[in-house]
This record gives sequence, structure tokens and C-alpha cells, in this order.
Amino acid sequence: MDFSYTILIPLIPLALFLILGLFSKKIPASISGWLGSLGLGTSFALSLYTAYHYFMDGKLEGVYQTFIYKQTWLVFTDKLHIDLGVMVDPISVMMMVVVTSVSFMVHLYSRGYMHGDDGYTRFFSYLALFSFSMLGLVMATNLFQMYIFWELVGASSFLLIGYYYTKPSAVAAAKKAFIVTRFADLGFLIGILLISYYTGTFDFQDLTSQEGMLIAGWGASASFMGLSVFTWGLILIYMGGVGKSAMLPFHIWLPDAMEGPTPVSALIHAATMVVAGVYLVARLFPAFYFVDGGFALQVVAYVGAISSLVAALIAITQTDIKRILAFSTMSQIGYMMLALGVSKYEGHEGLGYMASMFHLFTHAMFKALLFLGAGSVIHAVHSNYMKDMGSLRKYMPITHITFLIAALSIAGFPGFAGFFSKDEILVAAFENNKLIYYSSVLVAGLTAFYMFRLYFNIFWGEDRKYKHTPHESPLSMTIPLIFLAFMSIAGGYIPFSQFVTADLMPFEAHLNIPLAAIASSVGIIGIIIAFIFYKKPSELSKKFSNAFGVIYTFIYNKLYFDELYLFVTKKILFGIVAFSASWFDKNVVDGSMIGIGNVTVSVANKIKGMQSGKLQDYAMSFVGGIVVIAMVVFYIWIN
Amino acid sequence: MIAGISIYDILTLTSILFFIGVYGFFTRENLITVLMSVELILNASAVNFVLINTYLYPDLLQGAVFSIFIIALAAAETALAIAIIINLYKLIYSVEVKDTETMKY
Amino acid sequence: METIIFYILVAIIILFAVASVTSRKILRAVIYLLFVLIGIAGLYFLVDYNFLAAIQLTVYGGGIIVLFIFAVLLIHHVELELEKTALKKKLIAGALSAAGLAVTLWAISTYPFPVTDTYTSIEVADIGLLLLSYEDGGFILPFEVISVLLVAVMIGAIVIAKGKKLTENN
Amino acid sequence: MDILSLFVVVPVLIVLALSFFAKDLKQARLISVVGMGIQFAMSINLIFAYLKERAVNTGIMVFTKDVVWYETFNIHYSIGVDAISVVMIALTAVVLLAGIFISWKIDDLPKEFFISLIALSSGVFGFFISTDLFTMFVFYEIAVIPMYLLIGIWGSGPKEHSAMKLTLMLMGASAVLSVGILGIYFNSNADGGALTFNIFEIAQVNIPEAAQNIFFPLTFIGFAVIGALFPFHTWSPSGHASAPTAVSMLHAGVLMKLGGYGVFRIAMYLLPVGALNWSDFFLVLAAFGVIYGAFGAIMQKDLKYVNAYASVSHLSLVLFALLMYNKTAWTGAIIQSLSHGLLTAMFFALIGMVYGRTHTREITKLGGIMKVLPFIGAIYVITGLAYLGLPGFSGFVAEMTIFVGAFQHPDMFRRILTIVVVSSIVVTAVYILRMVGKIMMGPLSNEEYKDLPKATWFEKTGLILLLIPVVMIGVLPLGLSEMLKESIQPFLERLL
Repeated sequence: MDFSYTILIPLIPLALFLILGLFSKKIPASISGWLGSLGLGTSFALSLYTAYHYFMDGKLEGVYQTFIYKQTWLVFTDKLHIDLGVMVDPISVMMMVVVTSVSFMVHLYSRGYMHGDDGYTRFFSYLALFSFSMLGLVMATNLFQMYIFWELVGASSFLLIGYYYTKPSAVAAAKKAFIVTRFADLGFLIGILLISYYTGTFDFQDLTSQEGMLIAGWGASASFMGLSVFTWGLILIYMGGVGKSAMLPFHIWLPDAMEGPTPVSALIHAATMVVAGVYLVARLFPAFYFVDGGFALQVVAYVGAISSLVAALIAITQTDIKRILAFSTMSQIGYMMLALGVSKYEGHEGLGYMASMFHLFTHAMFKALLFLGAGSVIHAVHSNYMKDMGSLRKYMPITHITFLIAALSIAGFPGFAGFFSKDEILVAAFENNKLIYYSSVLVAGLTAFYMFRLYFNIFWGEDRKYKHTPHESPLSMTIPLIFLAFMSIAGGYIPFSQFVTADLMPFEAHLNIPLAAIASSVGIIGIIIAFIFYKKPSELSKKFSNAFGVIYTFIYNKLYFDELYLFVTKKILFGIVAFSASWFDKNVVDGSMIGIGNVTVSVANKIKGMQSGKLQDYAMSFVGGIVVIAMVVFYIWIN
Repeated sequence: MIAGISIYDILTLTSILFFIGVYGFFTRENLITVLMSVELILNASAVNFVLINTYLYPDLLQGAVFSIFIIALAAAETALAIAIIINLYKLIYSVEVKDTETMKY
Repeated sequence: METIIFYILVAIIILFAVASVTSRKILRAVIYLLFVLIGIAGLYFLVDYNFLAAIQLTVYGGGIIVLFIFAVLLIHHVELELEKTALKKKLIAGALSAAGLAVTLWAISTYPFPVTDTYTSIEVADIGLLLLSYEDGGFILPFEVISVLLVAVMIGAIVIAKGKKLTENN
Repeated sequence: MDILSLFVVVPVLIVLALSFFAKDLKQARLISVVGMGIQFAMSINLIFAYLKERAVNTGIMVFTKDVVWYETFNIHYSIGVDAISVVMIALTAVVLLAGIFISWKIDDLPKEFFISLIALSSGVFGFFISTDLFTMFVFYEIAVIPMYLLIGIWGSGPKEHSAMKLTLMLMGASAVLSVGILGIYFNSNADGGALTFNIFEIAQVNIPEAAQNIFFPLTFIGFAVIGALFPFHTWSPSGHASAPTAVSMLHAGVLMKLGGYGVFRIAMYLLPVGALNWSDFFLVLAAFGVIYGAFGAIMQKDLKYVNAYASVSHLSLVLFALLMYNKTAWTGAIIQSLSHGLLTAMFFALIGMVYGRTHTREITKLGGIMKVLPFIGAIYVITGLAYLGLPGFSGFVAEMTIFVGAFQHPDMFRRILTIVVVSSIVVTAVYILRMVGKIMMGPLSNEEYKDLPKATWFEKTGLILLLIPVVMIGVLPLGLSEMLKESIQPFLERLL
């Protein structure tokens, strides 16, 4: 079977980027929007075809095969070299579909949303660049290729968050996002260096080779603090994933990243880029699982669980709708992480892995929908804050319905996509780690609550005095909404366990009715509470938050993470390290160099006094010299 | 030959005269007086020529001849130096040693 | 008798030499110099070099001193007090001169001069002949050179003294 | 005339043409641009000629030539190139050509400016083609000294002080270096035979270890001062800040590379034992310089200072990689030299353009320039991203090659040091984004900047000339890296 045509999937956006980027001045807005959508549409179609082709024919003896097409890009040593290429296996195919579909929808949507913006073409070129980088990332054949595209994704995220570059908050958010993820990527890079040093390869296939023998051998290599170097390498690599996926403690950039245009948030900060960390762990799953008895995987699970809980708590208190969605994203990605973390490798044991990928897929759909819906709302009322919204269901019926579908989906309402994927996660957690399971159930309830708090606040509640009467968004924006709403329901009925599994062998997954019932009833309870609190304007929620007092403030301020980081960077790194470095340089290093110069000059000044130009001084030196010489001569003469 | 006076006495005298001239050369602040100190030095050496001639080689005349030359040179030198000093005075209205430092640095 | 005269001359020479280099009145210093020169002329008389003494008196006492006086009068007031020399400078100069003197005297005193006791009188004619002699040991060439030199100096002195007046500062 | 000597002769001819025929700015820049265009074309041609020659010639150097010019001391004009010199020559040519485009409007003594600049370049070209220590040193001095005039006359700010500091520190280094070179020379008969300055003849000799231990640090420091080794880097910030744009470009872009090149070609090749004995000490200095330069750059207020400290950081990385004695790291060091040369030249060019329009380089006073100057702003952002090591640009290739190479060292201490150095990429991101974010993005800081003139064609040409190789190396690095590796091999063998 030949999948080499998949290389076109990332290359089309690349070509788009080059065309739109280089000729951004020449191409009129009307063309660039269509061009971008058309290009991504082609990519989307191609990846759908790939998915069909692969999942139908890609099996050999019941195991999904991996197809690799690569070209050497840079050779480091005899063993280590970077290849660029495409790797076709279940998760990469799935990610291709996710990325291209969401990207295509966002392109279509942006044609309406960005209408009239002076950087229209520039915006589309950035989107194309992002799509290219993200596709390159998911199709990477080796760690280093992934790192390359990982960085490119970060840069395009920087460009897109800072799209409104005249706005200081956008610039600050862009910088923050880049630097925080860059710091996390440092871990990624060091992890790559460590692992490649001990294994002599970057290649995913070698690193995750099915035998497990090789992996176990690596596990026994050098050790540090009781863990093998390989585990440390994996943890460091996971640090990169933590940064990109906005897990604790590197999540601080994600809420700020909402400064970017809303379609960007939908594409990058909801559906695709932020799940890169999940994808990374899934990519290296066998290594995570087998090395040192899966210690690194436990780290993944706990980071995911804690992040999902914390993010859900914070989401309850926020008032900016995009930030609520951002924390919700973080929470859901935590879900995916913990699912991976509790997963095992073979057959039905690998349910968590499958669930995680499944949730990634459905989440991409409904979260993109939520963002696009929020964008539609923001577009209509020109504000991000819930206090400026209310009763919008009357004005924006399509947005309302699609948003409701997405909210039900994320809340895990039976029948919707999120219900199925979340159920699998909970089953996996229940089977492997009860602690994590309870926390996930709690998160499920919280999720339903804050989503419906959002929903009721926007679409129900008081009718505000709008300056301009809000109206439904144009067709270019609602079509993507409808498509994604469809996916948010239908996505759940895809038999994922037939396609994406840890050991590449399909298995049958069944709905675990008791657990599903618990989860969905928790979700419904959340919805009901939200209904009571927010359906009609009431003082109930205020009383409630007042009751919690300090804790509420603490959570409202996002646990003071930002302040902590600011303190570390501004005060310690900039204030102490950088300041003292520049002080040291100016005064000590340069000072000593200048000091040498000054000493020379002052010695010269002293000496030049002898050249006074006064004849008598010269004569005195002359006579003095003669006297001395005479004495010496006589002395010698006598002896 | 001066009766009762040895050559050592005379050489001592001329040495003293010479170094008085040197002292003057060092200490005087005025170019004219510096020049006068130079005259003292010259005279001391001229006397040396003559008296060494007298004491050691009385039948020769070279010492005397040299003295004459020295006197002639001294006259020439003084004339020239005073011309320079006067010219300098015209230029900078001063004949102080401290004002003539063009050899500085 | 000659001894006494000699010492008187020595006293005059040294006394006035010292006065000449230390006096702060410039015209007086010139006159003290004149006395020194005259004293030296006396020395020449004492050793019977009459011609030399005469030249000393005329050229030095007559010519050079007059030049000095003219220069002084052209440039300064008669009453001009010279600037005081810094004591430090005086001390250094004095020490240096004393050291030089000591070295010289020591050198002189240790050297055994082969003094002869013969005495011959010196005639002016002999000096004249020697100066104009072009045989071995004759001084005709230096004599001519000195003549040329004197002419050159005369012209030079005139040219320099006539030199253009430049700007005040320079 | 052989293909290499032309590189020295052509600049000299341009200088002569300038001094005799150029009357005003227009003529001067026309002559310069045509001349350096020829030089640039020759350097491109040289790359292809080299590749062709390399296929049939297995010597360390190709296009060699040897002429005696001072027989008493056995000094030769001996030349030859390997891949490293070829790429360095190409770098010099492109930076210089871009520099001339950037100086298109220089109004103060244009003729003399171009003469000094091009005269300097002949020294650089000569340095890169020489294989004789003495000749090399002569060219080195030719390259370093005109800098004094260029900064002192055409500079800005406290230019006399900066020019003096720069020249004195470099001269001090030259003095140390000349002692090192003479030390090598007088030990070049250690195995019998005549004293020689020829690098490849000396390389056959085993210089006694005691002598190597003395002369290696001298030679190393002598070269490393111009390569901005901590703590001898302080000439660079003030020098660059005061220098005119084209000079900053050439100096940071090319001249600072002479240091790394000299260390590689002379210090390590001729004194391998000394190099091994001293490597830990200098390695720590270089690693410290990487971090220190990066932190130093954070707090700077003047754009040129930021860039100068960034250069300290990046060039320390070159020295760091060289001291790793590893083929990959060395390849990375040379790619880093190229990459930094191009990128820093771009940065200085851009800073010059911003400064020329706004008359300030204070970061705090600038803001939102991208809105007014979209082309310059866009290139600034691209350069910034390339500088902080974004894939697709040369910086990434260089840094990754260095990091991976350095990390292959079996010695634990060096691997830990490598990790320390790797962490500089975060600090780099901080200062680059701080600078780009402040001056290019955000609201326009000053209403007067609203009508700044747009980028002119010659500015665009200069920038694009530099950007093309940056992207080329970044996208397709394999050919370059393989070509360099082949040439590195004989040099590495001396050390192992």
C-alpha cells in the first residue's frame, strides 16, 4: 500500500503560507480567504481519504501497520540523524483528520469573522503556517522532527496570539505563551539529548519497538536518583508536552493566549496545538509504559488528574467567556492525560489509551465548536465578559443551538459525543486507579456546572441593553458551527477501539452502563445546579461564592500562579540574575579593562612630566647623568 | 707659572667657577642670566686651557690659541643668543625660562 | 707677592661669580659678571699672557658685557627684580653642582700632573704667527673658520633680531 | 592569477579605483557595489569550483599555491582552501555586499568610508585563504586595524572612546597572539628540519608538550578575544554601539568569526596536546559566556547593546562547540558562525534602519514600529525568531548540531555543561521577544513616528541578500553540513 500521497496534506498549507505570506500585499482579501479555505479543504479531503484508505486496508493480520516515508534532512553522527517524513499509523491518521477538519472549519469561519480586518491575508498565511506545522508535528517520524515542528507550532502560535500586535496585552500574551512553552521545550530538548545519547536513535519506531526488550535494556542503563536515565529523559520530554498542553505548572500562558482572534483560539488553543502534549505521550506510549515499570506514565496520570481538577475549579469562577473555555480546555486535556496515564498496553487493558485518543477527537470537535460559538457571540456583542451578555438565544438561534449541543457534549450528556469518550476514560480510571477515578467524576460534575453556567449566562438570563441589537452571524460562520455540532454528536458513535489502540490491534469496547450512569447523573446534577443558579438572574450564586470567601478569591485568582511566576521571573531572574550580570559586566569586567587603560594613562601622565620642555630640567638631568657616569667610571678605574 | 701656586689650586678654582656657572644655569629664571652663567662656564674652561698650557707645556702655545678661539666663539654665541632672546621677547613678551617650553612632550 | 695677588683674584672671581648667579637685580648681575671677567683677565696677566688678558678685557669686558647690558635695557627696566627661584630647585641644583664639583676635584686631586718648571715668556708675535701658520701645528684653518663663523653670526644675529613680529600668543 | 589570490586582489583594485575615479557618493557606491558584486559572484563560483575540485583532490586544502616572500625567516605566501574557508569567504562576501547596500546613503566622506571598508575586507579574505601563519597574521592585522578609523570617524556616540577600547583590546590580543605564533614557529623544528610558518608542515611536527601548554592558551586567548570570550568581550558592546551600521554588520558578522576560525585552524590544529590539557578551563569560560551574555542582553536598553551581548552569547557557543573536540559539534560551530554572521548582520542592518529613521536606539522609547514600517518590522520579527533558533532558519540547525554533538561526549562533566548551555535558548527567547515585542509591536510610542519613510529598495536588497542564505541553510542543511564534516576530519584527527 502506498500512502506517500499523504505528504501533500502538510505541503498544501505550506505552499499556501508561502504564497499568502510572500505576496500578502498583492493578494486581495477576497481571494486569500477562498484560497486558504480551498487549500485546507483539499487537505481535509485528502486526510479523510487517507483515513478511509488506512483504516480499511491498513491492517496486516489484524494489526495496523505503520507506513513511513522519509528523507534524511541533517546528519549529526553515524547513528543520529534527523529525517523529515511522514509516518502513517492510527494516531497520526486520526490527528490528520482532526487537524485538517478543524483547520478547514476555522478557515471557513474566519472568512466571516475576520472580515474587513486589515491583516486579512496575513491572518490566513499564519493559519496556513500553523496548519502546516501542526500536520508536520503529527506526522513526524522521529523525535527531532517532532521537536522541529513543535517549535514551529509554538512560533505560529506566537504570531497568531500576537495577531493584534498593536494591543499591548496581545503582545504580552504572545510573549508569555512563547517563553513559557519555550521553557518547557527546554525539557523536551534535554530529554531528546538524553534519550538519543543512550539509545542512539531519534526514531519513533525504534524507540517504541514492540519487542519491549530493547526498551527494557535501556531502562537498565545509567541511573540517577533511583530512576533510569531513560525515565528521566521521558519525564523531561513530557515536560515539553506539559508546556504545550498547558498542564500544571505550565498552564499560565493558556488563559492569556485568549487575546488572539477567536478562530485562532478555536484552532490552536482548543483543538490542535494544546493536545500536542497528549499526542506526544501517545506517540511514545510503549516507552512510557515499559520503562521502569511505567513510572513516567504515573507522572503523566497525576499531572493530568491534578490539572483537570484545578482547571475545572478555576473555570467556575471566571467571568471572561474565552477564559472559561480556556480553563475548560485545560481540564479536558488533563482528562486525556490521565487516561493515558492509567492505560495499560495490550488489548482491552489499553482502554485508557484508546479513550484518550477518542476524547481528543471528540473534544477537538466540541471545543472548537464552543470557541467558534463564543466567537460568534463576541462578534455580536463586542465583549468577552458574561456580564455584557444575556438572552442571546432570541437573537442568535443557530449559535444558540450549536452551543447547547457542544455544552451537552462536553458535560457528558448521554447520547452526545463527549458522553462516550468520557465514559471510556472513567472506565479506564476506575479499573486502574480509584483516586484518579473519583477526582475525574468530580471534574465531570464541575465541567457540567461551569459549562452550563456559561451557557445560561449567555443565552438566558437578563436581556441586556445592547448598543447594537445582536444578530445572527453570517453563513460563512454558521456553516462551520453546524458541521461541528453534527460532529459533536456523531463523533461519539465512531467505533474508536476498532481503529486506535495502544498495541495497534483492534478490540471491542463496550459501554460500561453503571459507570456511565454515575458519570452522566453527576453531569446532570451539575447542569441542574447551574440551571437553578443562572437560569434566572438570582443572588444565589453570589451568596454561594461569598460563603466560600477566601477560597473563592484564591481560586478566582487562578491560585496565584501568575503572581508566583512573575515574582520568579521579574524579581529573581530579571531583577537579581540579569541585573547583577549586567552590573558585573559593566563594573567588574569592563571596569577592569578600562582600569588597565586608566593605569596606563596615569603612568604616562606621570612620565610625561619629565618632558617638561624646560631647558634647565633637561640640563640638570644631563649633568646628573654625567656625574653618575663619571662616578661609575672612576670607581671602575680605581678598582 | 705663578709662584707658590700649584696647578691643583688653579684647577680647583676653575672647577669651582665652572660649577658656579652650572648652578646659575640651573637656577636662573631669566634667559639673559642663564646666558651669563654660560659665560662663566666658558671662562672657566678658557682659564683651564691657558693655565694647563703654562704649567705643563710652557714652550707651546696651543692653550692660548684655544682660549682665543673660545673667546671668539663666546662672543659669537652671545651675540646670536641675545638676538634670539630679543626676538623671543618680541614674540611672547617674556624671556622667562618657564615660558619657553616648546620642547614639551 | 704673586701668591697674595692670586688669592685676591680668586676671592674676587668666586665672590662675584656667586653674586652674579644669585643676584636678583639683573643689571647688577651683569656688572658682577664683569668683575669676574676682569678677575680672570688678572689671572692671565699673572701668568704673563698679556695678549690674552687684553682680549679678555676688550672682547668680554668691552663687547659681551655691553651686549648684555643692551639686552637687559631693551627688555627690562633697570630696577627689575628677577623672580625668586624655588628653594627646592635651588637645593637640587646646588646638590647636583656640589656633587659634580666633588667628582671633578677628586679626579683632579688624584691625577699626577707632570708639571715642568721651565719658564718661557710669550710674545704676541708668536701667537700671531702660530695662528697664521699653515705648517704642521699651524692654526690657519681654524682661524679662517672662526672668521667665517663670526661673519655668519653677525648676519644671523641681525636676521634673527629683525624677525617678524608674530601674533601675541605665539 | 589564481582563483584565490583574486579575492585579495579584487578588493585592492576596488580601493584603487575608488581613490582615483570616485568623485562623489554616487560614483563611490557604484564602484563599490559593482566590485563587491564581482567578489560575491566569485565567492559563489568558488563554492562550485571547490565542490568540483574536491571530487578529484583529496588533499586537506585545494587550490594551493606557495610563493616565498621572505626567505630569511621562511615566510611564504601560501594559500589554499577547504570547505570551512570557502563558506567563510562566501559569508564575508555576502555580508559585505549587503553592508554596501545598507550604506547606500552614507553622506559623510563616502569615498573614504568605502575605501576603508573594502580595504578591511581584503584582510579578511586574505586571512581565510592563508595557510601560512605569518601571512595569516599579517592579513589579520589588516582586517583589524581599519576598524579604528571606521568607528572613530563614521561612528556615533562616544565613538573615540569605543574605537580606542576596541582597537586597544584587539591589539592587546594580537600581541598575545603574536607571542603564541612565534612560540609555534620557534618550536616548529622540534623534530629536526627547518623552522617554518606553514601550518601543514608544522602539523607534521610534534611540538613538545611543555611548549604546547604555554603557547596554546596564548594563541587561544589571542584569537578568542575577537571571538568575544568572557571576560574579554567588553570591547564588543561599546564598539558595536558606536560603529556605523555597515561596520557593525561586518564586524559582528565576519570579523568576530576570525576568532573561532583561528582557534580552529591554528590553536587546536597546531597545539593539540595543549588544547586537550586546557580544554576544561576554556570550556567553563565559554559555557559561562553563553549564559552570561544571554543574561547580560536582557537588561540592556540600547538595541545595539542587546545585539552585542547576544553575539557574546552566540559566539561563546561557537568556542564551546570547538572545545568539545567532536565532529558534529565542530560542524555545528561552523554553521553557527555562518548563521550568527548572517543573522547578526541582519539585526545590525535593521537596527541601523530604525535608528536612521527614529534617531534613537533606546528600547523604551520605541514601540509599534511594525505598523509604520511593515517590511522592516516583518523582517525584524523573522530575524528575531531565526535568532532564537526557530526551525527553518540557520540558527536552529547550528544550535541543534552543536547541542547534539556536544552531548555525545562520553565525559559526564561535559554533558552536564552542555545541558547548562542548552538552557540559554530560553534566555535567548526572553531577550529577543522582549526586544521585538517592545519596539516592533504594541502601540506606536511616538506620534512623530507615524510618517517614517518606508524601506527603500537598497535596504530591501541588503536584507534579502542576507535572508536568503539564512533560509537556505535552515531548510536544506544537509549539503553544507556534509561538506564541512569532510573538511573537519583531518583537523579532528590531530586531536584524537
